[in-house]
Amino acid sequence: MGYTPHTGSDKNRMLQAIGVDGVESLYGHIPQSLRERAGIGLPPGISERAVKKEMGVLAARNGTPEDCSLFLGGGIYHHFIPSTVDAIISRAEFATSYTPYQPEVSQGTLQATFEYQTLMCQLTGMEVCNAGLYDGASAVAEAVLMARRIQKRRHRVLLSRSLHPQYRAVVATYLRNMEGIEIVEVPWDKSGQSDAEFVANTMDDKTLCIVTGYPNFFGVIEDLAPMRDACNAHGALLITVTTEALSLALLKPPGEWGADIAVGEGQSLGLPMSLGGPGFGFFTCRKQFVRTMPGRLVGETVDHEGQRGFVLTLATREQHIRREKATSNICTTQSLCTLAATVFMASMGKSGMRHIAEINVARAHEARERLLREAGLTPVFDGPFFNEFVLEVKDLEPMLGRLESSRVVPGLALKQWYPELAQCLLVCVTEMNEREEIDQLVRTFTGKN
Amino acid sequence: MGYTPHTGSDKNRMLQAIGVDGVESLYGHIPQSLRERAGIGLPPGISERAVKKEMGVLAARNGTPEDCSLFLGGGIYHHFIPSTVDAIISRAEFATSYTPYQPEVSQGTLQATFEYQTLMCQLTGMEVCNAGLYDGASAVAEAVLMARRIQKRRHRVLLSRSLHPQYRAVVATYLRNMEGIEIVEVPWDKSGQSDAEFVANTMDDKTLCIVTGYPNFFGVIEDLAPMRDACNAHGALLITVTTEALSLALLKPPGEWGADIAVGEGQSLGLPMSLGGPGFGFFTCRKQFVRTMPGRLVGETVDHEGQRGFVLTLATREQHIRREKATSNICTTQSLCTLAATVFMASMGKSGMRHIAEINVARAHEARERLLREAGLTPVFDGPFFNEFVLEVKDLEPMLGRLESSRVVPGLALKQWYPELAQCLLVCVTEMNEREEIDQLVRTFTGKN
Amino acid sequence: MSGHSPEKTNHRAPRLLLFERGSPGRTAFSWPEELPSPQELIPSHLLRQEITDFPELGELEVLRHFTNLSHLNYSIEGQFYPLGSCTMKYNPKVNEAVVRLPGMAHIHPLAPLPLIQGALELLYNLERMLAEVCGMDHVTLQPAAGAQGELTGLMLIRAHMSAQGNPRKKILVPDTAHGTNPASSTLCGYEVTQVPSNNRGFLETEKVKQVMDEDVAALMITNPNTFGIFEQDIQSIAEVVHAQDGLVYMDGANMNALMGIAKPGQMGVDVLHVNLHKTFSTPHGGGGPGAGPVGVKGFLRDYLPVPRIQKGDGGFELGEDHPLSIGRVRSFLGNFGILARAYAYILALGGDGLEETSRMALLNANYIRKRLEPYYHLAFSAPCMHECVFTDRLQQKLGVTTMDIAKRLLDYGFHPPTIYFPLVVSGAIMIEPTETETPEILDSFTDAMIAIAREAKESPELVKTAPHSTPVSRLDEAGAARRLVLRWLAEDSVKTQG
Amino acid sequence: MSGHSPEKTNHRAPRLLLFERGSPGRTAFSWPEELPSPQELIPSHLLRQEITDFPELGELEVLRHFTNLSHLNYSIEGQFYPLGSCTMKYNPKVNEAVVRLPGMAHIHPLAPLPLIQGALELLYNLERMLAEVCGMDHVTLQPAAGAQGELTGLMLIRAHMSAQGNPRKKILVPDTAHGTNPASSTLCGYEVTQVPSNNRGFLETEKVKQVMDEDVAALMITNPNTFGIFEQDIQSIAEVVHAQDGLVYMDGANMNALMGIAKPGQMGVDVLHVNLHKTFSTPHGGGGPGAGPVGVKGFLRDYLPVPRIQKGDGGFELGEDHPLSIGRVRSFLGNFGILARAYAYILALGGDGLEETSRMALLNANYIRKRLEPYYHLAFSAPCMHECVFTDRLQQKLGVTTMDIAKRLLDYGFHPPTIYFPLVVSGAIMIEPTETETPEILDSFTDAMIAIAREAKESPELVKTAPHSTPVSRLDEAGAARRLVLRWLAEDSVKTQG
Ligand SMILES: Cc1ncc(COP(=O)(O)O)c(C=O)c1O
Ligand SMILES: Cc1ncc(COP(=O)(O)O)c(C=O)c1O
Repeated sequence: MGYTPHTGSDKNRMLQAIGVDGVESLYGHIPQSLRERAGIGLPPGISERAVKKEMGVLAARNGTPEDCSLFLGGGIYHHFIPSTVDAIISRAEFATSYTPYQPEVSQGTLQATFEYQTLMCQLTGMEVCNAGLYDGASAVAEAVLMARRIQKRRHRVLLSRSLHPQYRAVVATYLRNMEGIEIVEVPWDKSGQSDAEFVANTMDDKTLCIVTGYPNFFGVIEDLAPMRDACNAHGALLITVTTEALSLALLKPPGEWGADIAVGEGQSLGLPMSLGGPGFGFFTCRKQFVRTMPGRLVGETVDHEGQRGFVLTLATREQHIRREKATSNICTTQSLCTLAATVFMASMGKSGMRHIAEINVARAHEARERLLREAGLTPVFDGPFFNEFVLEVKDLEPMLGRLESSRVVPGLALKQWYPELAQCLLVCVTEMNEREEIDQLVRTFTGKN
Repeated sequence: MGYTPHTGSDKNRMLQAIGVDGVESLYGHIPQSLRERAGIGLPPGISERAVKKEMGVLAARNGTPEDCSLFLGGGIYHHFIPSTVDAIISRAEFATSYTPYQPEVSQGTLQATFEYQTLMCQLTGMEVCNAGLYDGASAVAEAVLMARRIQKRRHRVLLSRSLHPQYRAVVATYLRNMEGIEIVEVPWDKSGQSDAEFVANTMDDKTLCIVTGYPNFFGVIEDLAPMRDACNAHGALLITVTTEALSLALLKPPGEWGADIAVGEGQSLGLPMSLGGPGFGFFTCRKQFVRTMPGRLVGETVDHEGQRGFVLTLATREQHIRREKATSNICTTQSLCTLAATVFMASMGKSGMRHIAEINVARAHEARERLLREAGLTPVFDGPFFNEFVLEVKDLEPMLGRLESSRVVPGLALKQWYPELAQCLLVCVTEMNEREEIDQLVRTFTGKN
Repeated sequence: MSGHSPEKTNHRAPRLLLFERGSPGRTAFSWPEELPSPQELIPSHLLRQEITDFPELGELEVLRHFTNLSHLNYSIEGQFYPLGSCTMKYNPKVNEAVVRLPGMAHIHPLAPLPLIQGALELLYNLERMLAEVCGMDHVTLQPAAGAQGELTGLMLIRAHMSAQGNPRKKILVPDTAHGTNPASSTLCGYEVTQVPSNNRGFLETEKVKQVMDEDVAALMITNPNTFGIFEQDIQSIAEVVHAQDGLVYMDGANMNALMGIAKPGQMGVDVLHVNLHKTFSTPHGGGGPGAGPVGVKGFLRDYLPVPRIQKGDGGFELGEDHPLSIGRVRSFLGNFGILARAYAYILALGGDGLEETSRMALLNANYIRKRLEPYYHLAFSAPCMHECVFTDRLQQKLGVTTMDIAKRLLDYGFHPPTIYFPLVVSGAIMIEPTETETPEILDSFTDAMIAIAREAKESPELVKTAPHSTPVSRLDEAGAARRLVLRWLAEDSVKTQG
Repeated sequence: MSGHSPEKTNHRAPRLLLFERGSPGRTAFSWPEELPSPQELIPSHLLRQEITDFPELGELEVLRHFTNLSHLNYSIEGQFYPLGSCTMKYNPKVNEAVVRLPGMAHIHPLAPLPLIQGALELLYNLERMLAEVCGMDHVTLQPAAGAQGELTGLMLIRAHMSAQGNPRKKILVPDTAHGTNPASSTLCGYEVTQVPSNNRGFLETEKVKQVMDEDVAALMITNPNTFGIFEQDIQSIAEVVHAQDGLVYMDGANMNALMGIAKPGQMGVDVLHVNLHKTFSTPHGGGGPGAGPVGVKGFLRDYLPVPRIQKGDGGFELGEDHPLSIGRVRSFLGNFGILARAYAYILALGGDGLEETSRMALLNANYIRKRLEPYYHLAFSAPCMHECVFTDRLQQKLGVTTMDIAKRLLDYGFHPPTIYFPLVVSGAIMIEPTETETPEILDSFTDAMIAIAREAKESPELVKTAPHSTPVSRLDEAGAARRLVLRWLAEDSVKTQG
């Protein structure tokens, strides 16, 4: 393949116009020592057909929900995506446009982003939302950094240990180079929620924020009241992190709990799993913090004729204007993914969002019930949950080993992140796991137990 | 699913405006006896997800070139389709627009169709091309009917027996109700071409046309000179029929042979096999016949400001104006398919079209050579061919029976259409049959012979 | 768009044809493979030279060309398309997705039966579904569009008549019929006798009685007819026809009005076709592909085209052995890709959903009818089904015609209704909203129509010179037919230099 | 578009927001399933009420809404996009097709390794390919965009420095750098020292020498820099930095100029990132998703983010056990869908194709540079690589600014170049055509630029009031920042009645 349109005579004409006699002359000023060693040791190009074939071969080596029964969540979820989503995001006018710096010819992206901001505010119950960040994990890191900007003199961060382990890892990476920040992990209680007593006891005036999953990594729905109280008592900020954004269609939204910043991963809202990316990080907060927010913001305005229009706004926070003083280094983010979420939410609508969330709750609860009752597995937490739950399984590891070739993946082994939960499995059940799959899941364990 | 947007209160508001109290009142004038038995005995609607699943289940019961080695042609070919094609034809602006009766808001379809007409003229070497017909088979029928309109007093049609059997069947169906038309089949000679002597002897002043495949159903490239001569001698029209349109990128085009009408199937030009439809019939002829042509035509014109524009033209031939006197009954045809072909040809371009045709020739010849040499199969015809050829295979039927579960389909058994070729197989090799597949094909026979 | 004068804006590149773009030797295609020269394999007198003037473009050039062309089109996914008789409803996206599955798109019609069982099952089921919706006994899916369905249906009738000893000579066609009806009749070797509708917009039994005789093979009736009116006499008309051993063909293009409301099979209809690209939501594609399945009563079964899709012991089969069959009307098995979309549509909606579809189609049409009645002359006062027909009688007095109204609608961002059809209504404006439109859209469309009615009074010139805001202004159609430029030729080219 | 005055055309519906469409209770979604009430399963104090004001639309409404929005966008598949520093090249369609294969799109990152071997192989190969193109030893694909790549790279440097005993304090950043460079430096806990380029458009060794000291962790250099000029002193600059045990970070956003022409790894670069959404053709998506892989020299390997993709005996593995690693910068394995597109791109082009890519990028930029030089002030006379920078110096004298020129270009159907960047050039106009554009396009673009230069002399008002032909005219950006309406609220709505 080649994507350069130049014919031999095109090249000649252009070289002549430029006044040089070969393309090489255009970079003759680059040191010869570099030029002569620049050859790329890769095979020659191949046809479009061969590209398709090669990619097909790789794709065939991966397992998908079409040929496997997956009960995997843990931050990436297999959800229904209406056909409208891909129809819109694959439109070249959206997919191949640049960041909307020229608003006159970018109203499509700008209006859709404004709608995205609104939808996420509605979903989270928060006041403002930015145009999106890379992923849920970096959104948490940005949230903590923002909390720090707001409360410069504080340095402790209370981080729920039940927050997604990879998110905690990213936060640690981002904060490592910030001087003086201390991270304190909040343990869980037997319900699987963050330990309220620990929070109450640990929170102090040095604490800049508390960060909790909502639902947390174990699928457990946190009761945010104790954390909000503790924050109020000490002036710290409450940051919620939602990896399963669909849950917010049913759960009391962070804004109603009084969250100061609510972030999370948006993949559930219309993006395929795609090995974990691209999705997007959503970032919402109280309006009073808007000037310290990271990322882009779209605002409504009017044109010279008074017509409604949209523009990127508050750019003075951003790197291209403020450089080393910017609120974040973010530039390109995940615009097409937030568009997907916008189309998704518009397609599901008010009742659809809730209905699909309810299906998740119903199926997950039914599956858990059956696994306890029929397969005799042991519950680990007794707190309320959305579509994921943790069970203890005797001889988990050998069992998973046996299943490796069976194309049934009953859940996520927690040992890698939580040695204390070595025999535990995080099981996720969504609307895409049909009844027969759940039967199969149960059989997987009854056959063994 | 439901695609009606009406809410309960929408309905009430509308009913109120209309002044009736229920939707039923709108059809209360239909006899009760009809209304009460109109219930549709079909299952209730299902979700989008369930539709996808159900269709996926059916799709999985079909064999595709991804999981089978197919050496099948016979009028439908598995060819490479550049990704540009689906990208364009799935654009809603093309896919969901109506027939371009309002040219001011249909310039996209109109210009593309004008381009299609031009491309097909270039490919066939003919002077004019219509906007497309249903398929190759009905295009032949329309061609014969047009020849009849041109030569009202003649009644014999010479039809090559090596023309696609289904096309001959459709012609027979269309002509059956035309009074006095007589079809004479032209046999083939040992080269697999139409028997020139038979043609010379049979052609007479009652003959309105001769219809031949080019290449014919056996893949053999007809030498059209004898037929042209015979036509000239008796004033009959030469009609060529191409089922493998890609071959025209390499073969001397019908126009150069002096064809009067050249028709065929366009599926090869950018359409998936799709169980044989939708593709499209192309229809080209000499300009002098344009007013007797069936189907739509797009012409270039100007608007009130002198800007170039395109419109449907010569509509006075068509059913919506001429009704029972129209040149054809055709209305909706295969517009999106001709668009696909237009994008295909534009993407392949002058050199690409030829190159891909050459790959077909090379692979087919190599495969035939190997089947003769390595597998000892017997050639049936010695005429030149494009990408299909006929071989005789001992014990063909039991062999095909054995292969049924092997996912190798070595070709098409000719017995169903040609009892005289009961042991013969029509093998098609395109650019999509990779070397390994051809190896497999050869092994299929060497393992047996 | 903000307002602007031409001198400020007319700087965009002129619209070029494919052939006026690109550069000699350029190509979007590359497939590295060493090949023997074709001359070694095929005698050179059978080979061609290069294809003169064929496009030579890069991949991005190709895409841009067609993407920009697409922007010149009106489409259902962009706007409301109130074309009467065309049923321009929403074409569900999920259908587009599922027909692109490899197991739908990449299957060969001549593959051994075990490799196409899924496809045959789909077709088999679809036949049953359509038969159920229409109240017919059997269905063939072979016809590629409505007109081919008509032809097929008439051939079935002819075959039946011939088997009775006489194919007969005539088809009765009401004056409201679509042009394809008489055209198909001719193509099937019949003469057409036109039957007038009455001034209330439907066909009276009496009128049929007057022309029905033993030369008449069939009556071809559209129901609801193209006025959008239900043929209320249809049952007694059918009796009249049947009494003389004639058959009743129903053009089911307007089936969108009837699903779950009345079944043609119960009205005395012997043969009908439906247009899947209308009622069953497959996209119109700028003029196809569509599909025109034909349904028949049991006594016509043996004449149906071959192959027939049959359920055998080992799975689905293609039955060729039907000696009375009219034969094939199309190659292979019809427009499978379209049939599969229709199947997905019916699956999604189910029986209840189809009924709701027709009900809402009626509701929308009647709402428009009511809103426009004070401003435009209604051709008939009879209740309408899925569409309604107005005329320009009121506006004609002001010098404004249906054509002007149609073009002016474009300025309001709306595609015009079907105009000047049915032919029997002078200056017809035929509006079919379909069920997939919201009342809000109907309101804005009717608001625009009402505004135009006002403009016709207050500033008729504005209407008569419309459209003012389309990519091109009114086109010289007469000139097109006179000059007859049907293809690009290098010598006419405006190709840019370079 | 034909010319027309506003009164004739301004009849189209106003642009509504999602929230201003639809009707209470309407829905595009249906999934018939009987469910227990959630209250039975989850305590009600954890449940919400309905989502106030959330959209309630039909499926066609949703599609129309976004389809029509899309028409308000400029895009690479519609037109030429000469944005400097953005590398808006063609995004191949085949890449879009292959990433939608179920085995690419529907795979779970936490699935057992046997179920993601194809994906891991792809990533493993892609790392090797990018390393080869850039002359680096190892690559991580985790960063989600260029800026995250920068941060990752700086963290690697910091980790290395810390391991040597001192993280150091400063990053040297040339004044031509993209804003993300200093911003990332801060985020990594460093201070930024800006280093001026010389008046020939590049960084001199001498200048670096003056500021290089043992507090400097690294120099962050962009090559070619944002003037489109190759940093000719880079090797000696690297020596200066290395001499003080500092490291050299290269911002590889402009790698499109260098493939097969010069390898950063041979210039003394220790760490670099590349933007797959620029050089490697993944679509920009209106602002992402992209990917910003980071390449390093061998001595930095141990610091790379975990997990590392490794080849083990049983297949590909995810290595977590790297104690010196900086950890994770992103969840899971990066923007896989983007990485897969870039992989397909590299496969298609191969080594030779990548080299030709850069060569043609240079040819196109130099051609534009040459054609515009007589009409616009060229910021630097040094030879340019893949982009060139002009200024508005000549037009300023006529009262016409870069902003005016940019907006006027819109009237000619062209997206403006990047403007007012690099910041150090007053009124910068930065043009990057990329290699996928034809000379014909470059001609029409430069013709437009030349015409505007003429207009600036002859009718400056026309230029200063542009654009005149866009969906909206110049927008009140100051007002937007003042009023700060960042979301729709019911009380501000212009919702149509009904
Ligand atoms: C009433 C009626 N009959 C027949 C037809 C012909 O159908 P098709 O265009 O599918 O051939 C149409 C379509 O326009 C129609 O409206
Ligand atoms: C030179 C340069 N560096 C860095 C970046 C930042 O890359 P990204 O937008 O992918 O974060 C850009 C992109 O605009 C750039 O042009």
